[in-house]
Amino acid sequence: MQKKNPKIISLTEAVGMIQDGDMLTFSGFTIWRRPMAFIYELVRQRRKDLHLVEVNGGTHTDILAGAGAIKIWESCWAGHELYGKLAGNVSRKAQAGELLVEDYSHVHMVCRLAAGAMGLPYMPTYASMGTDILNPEYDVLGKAGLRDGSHAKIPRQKYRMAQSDFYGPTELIHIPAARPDWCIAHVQYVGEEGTIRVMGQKYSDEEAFKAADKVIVLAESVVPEAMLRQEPERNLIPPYMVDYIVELPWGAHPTGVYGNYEVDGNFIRDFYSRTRTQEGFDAWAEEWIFGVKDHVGYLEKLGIDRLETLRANPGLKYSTKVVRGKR
Amino acid sequence: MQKKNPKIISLTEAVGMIQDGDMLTFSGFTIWRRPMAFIYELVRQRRKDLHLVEVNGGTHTDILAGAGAIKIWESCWAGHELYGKLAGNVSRKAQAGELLVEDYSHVHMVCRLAAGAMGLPYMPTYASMGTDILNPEYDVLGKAGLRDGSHAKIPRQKYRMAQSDFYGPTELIHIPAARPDWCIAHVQYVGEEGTIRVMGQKYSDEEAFKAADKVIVLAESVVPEAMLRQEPERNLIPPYMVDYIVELPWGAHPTGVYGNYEVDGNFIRDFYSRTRTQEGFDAWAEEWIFGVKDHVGYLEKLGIDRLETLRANPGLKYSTKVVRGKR
Amino acid sequence: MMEKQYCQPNEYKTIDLLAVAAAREVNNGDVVFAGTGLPMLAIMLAQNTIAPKAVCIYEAGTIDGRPIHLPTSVGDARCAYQASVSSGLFDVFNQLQRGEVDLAFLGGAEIDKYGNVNTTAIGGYMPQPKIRLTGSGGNPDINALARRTVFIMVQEKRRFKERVDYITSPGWRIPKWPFGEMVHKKEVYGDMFRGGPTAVITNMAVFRFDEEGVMYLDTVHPGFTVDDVKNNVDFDLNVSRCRGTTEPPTRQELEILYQQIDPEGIFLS
Amino acid sequence: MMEKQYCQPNEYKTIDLLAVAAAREVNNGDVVFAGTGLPMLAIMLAQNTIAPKAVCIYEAGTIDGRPIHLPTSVGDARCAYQASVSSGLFDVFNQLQRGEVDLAFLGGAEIDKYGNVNTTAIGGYMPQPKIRLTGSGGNPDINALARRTVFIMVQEKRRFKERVDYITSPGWRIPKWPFGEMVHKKEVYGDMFRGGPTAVITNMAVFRFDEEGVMYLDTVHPGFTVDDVKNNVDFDLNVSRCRGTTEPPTRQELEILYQQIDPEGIFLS
Repeated sequence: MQKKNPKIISLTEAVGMIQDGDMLTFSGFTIWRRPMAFIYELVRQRRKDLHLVEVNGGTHTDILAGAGAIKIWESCWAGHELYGKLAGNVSRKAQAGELLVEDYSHVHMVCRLAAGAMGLPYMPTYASMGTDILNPEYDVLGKAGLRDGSHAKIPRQKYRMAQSDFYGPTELIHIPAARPDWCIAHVQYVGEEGTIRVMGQKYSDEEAFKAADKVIVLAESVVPEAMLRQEPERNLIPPYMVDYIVELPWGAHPTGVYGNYEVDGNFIRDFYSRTRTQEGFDAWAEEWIFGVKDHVGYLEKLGIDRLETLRANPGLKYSTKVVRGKR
Repeated sequence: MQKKNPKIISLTEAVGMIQDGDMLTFSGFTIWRRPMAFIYELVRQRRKDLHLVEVNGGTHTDILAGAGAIKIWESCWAGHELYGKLAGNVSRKAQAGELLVEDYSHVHMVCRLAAGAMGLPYMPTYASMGTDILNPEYDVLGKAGLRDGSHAKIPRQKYRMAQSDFYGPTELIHIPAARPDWCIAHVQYVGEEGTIRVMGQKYSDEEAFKAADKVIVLAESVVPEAMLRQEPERNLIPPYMVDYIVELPWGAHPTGVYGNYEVDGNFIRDFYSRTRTQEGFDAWAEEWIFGVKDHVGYLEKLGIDRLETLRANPGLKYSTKVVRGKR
Repeated sequence: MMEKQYCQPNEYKTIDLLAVAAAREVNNGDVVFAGTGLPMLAIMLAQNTIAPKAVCIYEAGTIDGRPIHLPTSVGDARCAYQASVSSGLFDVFNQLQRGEVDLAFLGGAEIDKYGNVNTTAIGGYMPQPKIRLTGSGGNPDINALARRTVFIMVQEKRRFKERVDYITSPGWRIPKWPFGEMVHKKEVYGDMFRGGPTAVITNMAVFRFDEEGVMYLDTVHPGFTVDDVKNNVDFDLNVSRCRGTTEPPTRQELEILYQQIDPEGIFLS
Repeated sequence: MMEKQYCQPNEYKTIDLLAVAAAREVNNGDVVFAGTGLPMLAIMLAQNTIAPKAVCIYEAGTIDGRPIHLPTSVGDARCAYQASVSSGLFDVFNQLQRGEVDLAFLGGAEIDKYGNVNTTAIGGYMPQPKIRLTGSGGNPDINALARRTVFIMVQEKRRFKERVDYITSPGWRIPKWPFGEMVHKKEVYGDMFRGGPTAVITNMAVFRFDEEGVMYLDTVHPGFTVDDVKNNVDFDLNVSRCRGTTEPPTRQELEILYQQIDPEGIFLS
């Protein structure tokens, strides 16, 4: 689709483009390679009524939930892995009926974004049939009256049963596409013109990027385009699929970035334990979001020693300096 | 699926496992990275009644057609690019009614293999609607009585119309999966344990590999597994999806291999011009297939100078020594 | 900017004019699908002249390559040189379906007045054709789902037909299956309708399509007459909208084509 | 081969036994999906003992990694160390659907006698649950499409229920939608039926499933009685097929777990 090359802008400007009510998806997986600086700034700019459609959630989701920024969350999982066994803020808001949670499975969510990425209205799959995920009584957006076709981003059905007899009779399901307004991603490398390279696991980034109407990328490094183009088979996304670039080292902290830095487990554990109540969340946000001026302020508060401990060993792609266990 | 690591075997042994009537698909694209040595040996071993299901055809298809080895060809295109404007043998056999040609489009064929790779009975698509590809009167396998469900690899319908109203009413088609008995591939690198890395364009290799029941890989080089595993994000296929490996430098000649060698345009042009008749094909095959003992004999007949001229420049990934144009 | 210096008819070859006319169909910033041969010359010429921001996708899986040696096929290693992404067909065709492609250059053996194109078979299809051609490739997929397509063809009466022998690639009026009634493309594609053939460029003329999707004569190449064109079309061609003569190549365009894009003489021999 | 030296109950922790019992479910050559924590210990122990050819897939997208430092999540960079392929979820889940996965280790908050598992919500679901859990993740996808699954859980009466509050992951008898009648898994999955839960390993016992897909007691861990187990199950548990005591860990297994796999004490603190 005819586009200009992506613009390199500031984080404040990037977040400024998100409207209340927009549908968002993200790069990464649970507590890995999440666009955390963007999440903090969304809270700082007090964005609300967001509609998240993501393959899975993590610390970023829980922060947005705690801040009351999410209205609808369509996904399959939220937690902090080893550092908090569930997403306390998501749970609290869901239990209070302040957050609409539409449950799918991992495969369903990947299918939703893959279908969006492929320009299809749905993907077929056999995954997670015979579960309450498909219970018609548990169609949360349907029961909330949001499946009447008046919401451009909400499908009229949560899913559909389907049959095929190409190779004998079989029954499967169709999972509706998702086409988020925005994909907000954090990656290792973006070329000056916008080519994106992701190292290590790609999670469901390709589907997230390609499903979205517009893409904002935070990059550990903006590098010469020609360097990435020397090995084009290693790149994931061409410039015309990227709208805005923000160069932001450590922008995924406290989540981890393959080859760059480790998950900051202590940070997440502290977040989890302090934010089980709304008061706790508010105090935490006061300290770590509103209490710092910007991303640099946040990094200064973390301190150089903490960051250097998290920095990945260039051979192993993860840190060898972090104390992880108890022996 | 529980499997042993792939075995490294000889080309003769590898071809010996293919049965008359088997369904085959291949790596590559038109005249690039085709498993040509395997094709020659199929002809040498006089395999017949093959059922080809491939995203597109090329010189390899035309050789098999000329040798009378193909019974059914499901694809969308066959030719020799710049070196022969159509696949003369495919055309001759098709015109004589000696070859069943089931026409799909490029997207349809990719969908067929992608669905097979994903374990789905079909993929939805909007591609090539409103064409004679979908004309029910032109359902060649159907008209030949092969869609009665008694052929495990032939779907009961060529395609199906489908509707969706997830996001307003829309009409599309379902293209049936293909699950070939074999994928025969040629790649640059295979690790000793079977990990596969493809450099440059991957064409539709991933779908071809993953759709097939069994995989035979010809490799320019079998390399230390640890070398490939140093950068796992660059690899395409894990060992448990590979059954047999044949190390065979120049095994794709006269087709080209990114980073290794150029398409041998003169060779293909000569093939094309000499094989427009069956007699011509037979004479050509006598010279280049039956007249050489094996792959080494074939390379010796080509000669070192010819091969070295085709060898790729390591910086550019293609040869700078081949005379390509007329100025 | 240098003043345009137009060439005289004896100063260029037909293929030069075809490449130049095709290049002029590219808008700056277009994402363009191009096939082997003339389409490659056209997109590269456009990128070197009026559309420096145009992006070229080759269907074998390279995106925005910047070849320093002209590729001889879309699968050529040269297509990947300084490409943004080298992936495969599934990726680029999914992008096409998603709506990323603005323009495509395509070819064909036969075309009809609605822009339906045949690259599959001449002289019947079942039980077997008189002449089997290469087949569809990605032609119908791209023609179906790109916003605009431009066909580059040879002008012969037998190729410009009332009705093609086999509709490989969908024009503006196409069969709606299962019954095959001919309808406007919109009725088949519904919400996925994005456009269709916008120009046919031959060795004699440029054709376009009217509001009903019927082909009409737009411009005639220097050295040919409207009657020449009519005599090489097998259906009743609308010539009433003819705008005159096709703009010939400029010296600058030829220099770029011959010196920069195809100095080896692969297509421009 | 060294003679097995079994540990006494006071020589190992519960988590050690869980890891060892789970590892013993792996057949050599199995393609195994594993999640964070105990499943990682189990698959690595198996690879170091009875199943050196087992291949591990982590759902975040690494295939056959050979970590030299224990990953703390399936998205961890350590999972990719010397992996065969590092791709993403779409790839590995498509492989799962295609039938590449033999075995998976899964967990859950609640399980019922048919092996249905809940990881979503406790105490109702609509309009909102009393307790919202993490949600499904890939648990139901993997449980649906792998040949065999093994659940590792905490043994508590409130977790082993006649009927779970929400069926996140499909056991042997599951609702067939749109009406929700409970049927055998075969009736829902048809030709795609490949198997289901084959074992549940808890801190007290190992359970398996009979021909009807009903859970029964297979072995009781050293130090526990059949009654202990019955008292911690909220449905009428079949104990008639109990084979006796669970094989305890060997010294060799513990050495591998503590010295090779988790020397840092991440899970084995």
